[in-house]
Amino acid sequence: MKRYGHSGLPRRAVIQGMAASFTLSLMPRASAGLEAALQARFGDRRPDTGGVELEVSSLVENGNSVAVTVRADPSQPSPSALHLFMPRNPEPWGTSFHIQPPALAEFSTRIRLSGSQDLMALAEWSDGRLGATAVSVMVTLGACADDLYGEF
Amino acid sequence: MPAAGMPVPGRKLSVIEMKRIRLGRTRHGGLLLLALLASGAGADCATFEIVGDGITLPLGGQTGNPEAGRRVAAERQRGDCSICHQLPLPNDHFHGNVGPDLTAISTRLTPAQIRLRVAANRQMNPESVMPDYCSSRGRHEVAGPYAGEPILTDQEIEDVVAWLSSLDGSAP
Amino acid sequence: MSLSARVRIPTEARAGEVIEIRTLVSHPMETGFRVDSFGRRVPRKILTRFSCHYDGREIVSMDLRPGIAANPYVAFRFVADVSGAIELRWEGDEGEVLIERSHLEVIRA
Amino acid sequence: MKCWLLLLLLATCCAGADQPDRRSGYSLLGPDLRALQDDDFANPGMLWVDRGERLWNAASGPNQQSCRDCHGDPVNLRDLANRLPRFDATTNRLDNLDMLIRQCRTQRQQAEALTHESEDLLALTTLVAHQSRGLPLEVVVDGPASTAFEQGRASFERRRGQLDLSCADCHEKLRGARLRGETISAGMVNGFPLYRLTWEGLGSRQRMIRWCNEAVRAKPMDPESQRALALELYLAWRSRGLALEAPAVRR
Repeated sequence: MKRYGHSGLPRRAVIQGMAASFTLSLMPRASAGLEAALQARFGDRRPDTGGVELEVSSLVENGNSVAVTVRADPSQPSPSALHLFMPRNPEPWGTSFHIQPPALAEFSTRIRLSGSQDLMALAEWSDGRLGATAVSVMVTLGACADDLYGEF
Repeated sequence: MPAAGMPVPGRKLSVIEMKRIRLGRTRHGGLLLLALLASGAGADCATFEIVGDGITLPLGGQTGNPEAGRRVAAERQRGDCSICHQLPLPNDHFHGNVGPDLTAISTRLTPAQIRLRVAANRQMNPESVMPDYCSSRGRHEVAGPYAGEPILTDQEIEDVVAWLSSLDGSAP
Repeated sequence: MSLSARVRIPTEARAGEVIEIRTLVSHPMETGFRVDSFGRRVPRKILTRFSCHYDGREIVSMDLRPGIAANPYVAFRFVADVSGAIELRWEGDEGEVLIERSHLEVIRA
Repeated sequence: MKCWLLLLLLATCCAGADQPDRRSGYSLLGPDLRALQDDDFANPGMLWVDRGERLWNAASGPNQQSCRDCHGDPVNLRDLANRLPRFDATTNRLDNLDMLIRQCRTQRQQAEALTHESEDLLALTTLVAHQSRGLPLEVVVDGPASTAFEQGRASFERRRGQLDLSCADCHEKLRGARLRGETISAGMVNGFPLYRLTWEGLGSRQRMIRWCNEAVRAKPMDPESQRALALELYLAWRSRGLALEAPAVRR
């Protein structure tokens, strides 16, 4: 049987989300776009801190393709979905990953970032509870650049 | 190393010789230069005179506006100065280090010296990678929309000179 | 480039073993936010959904948005519990569908 | 954050310090993009290799011939891409990989021509170049190729475009310096065809030359002109000895 690497993603700086008493209003650079995107998906529900991990490089070379892994805290019951938001992108809602057993609450993908920002990952449990974490990412070259001459 | 066999305006002239040369907008005004350098024809910005290592008089008699200069310097399709230089443009996270740090340039250079370095840097140093922003002379294979056009207009250069002349290291 | 996928799916596993599926699919994921050299907005063209069926059950589905990089890469894991078909499916906003099928044989100790 | 930048810079400065003049662009990548290039599954350039394999086996033209019918396995063309462009004394001109494949397609298969930089052509060039992965670049620049080689060198050193910059200005004088956040490479071409994140796609050496020309606001070169191929020859010679990486990943 062939076994493959855990995620195939490189070793990289893993930054855990902020410590306790996390609230949206405390999020640096929380944008109106993010608020609207969260409202659209979760209504008035607001996340607690924790229950989800976001793994991403803290310094990104090119925002056109950024490796991320989102996973729920394995010590808790599995959530029904994991969500990823990029608050400063033209569209803050990045992706939602829906999970049914026997799938694990974990996925890896590559995303676009239009500039330096605080990424936000959420776990959503079937009882309606939400958990969140945020990670600050510095982007050397943003995605979505229109002007060729700015793309050196 | 300069690129071999590359015709660069002013290459064979000493700074002292250059002092006497006037660059002209018109072909008539530019005749002397053309004869000396055998460079191609092309539009140019206003007539200016290099005195010492500066250009004393504003190009085309324009008055520079520092605020407009800041915009020209920041705009990617115009000056795009921070691609090579450190500048007080806090909206751009990363600034290049190809050219000197300009955050306090006014403490080192006079407006006349800054003007020469923006407008006609290679008149002073042909091997520099910083092109002449006010000249289209001696250029090769320029893409259609830019053919015969200097990189910046007289007014834009004066605006940039005015802004750079205000930078003393105090701006964020 | 026409829609095609690279997938890495184990074909055998022990019961209870955690299996990883890795996928890469050719697609521009045109965001709809970009402007071409004539100043015209390039229309959005993206894959909108990725899913995995295992032994007839949809165990994973993912909403793909413009913030997913071109040529989308997705990897996820699940516990192998029964032998069965694995079907990976990508759906685009122009109605295009790409399906990759495989079979996982679960060996009981 | 500043610390990270410093570390990144230090890392890039130290990598390949034994050969400062000829350093693969790989040495300028951070850990994430190095890993992406090294991962033969996730490297997006491998999508083109896959597609190239399908095309390799596909019959076309009036005789329903495939590449495989003549060449067998793609691996039989190992040790080709690393030696291109090359001067053909019979036709008295330079050929690069794109042109050889295009000629094969129209003259031997008598099939519809593949257009320059089309996805199908890129797929085939990437497949063939991939076979030579790990082999050193080694082009012939003397004898009958010497005129073209000197033409390529002159082209490399000639300032062009409204911004009046030569290839040498940036990739020799300024290599290692930063344009905004981007470190200027040494202009090595051992990764091509490569997946460039800026393009979100694959490109040939000639596409990179075109991109650089646009960046200095210069007229594009006809990618099949002897002039463009002479420049490619010179670039390949500058990169001599570096291992071919196709499909590489670059920013």
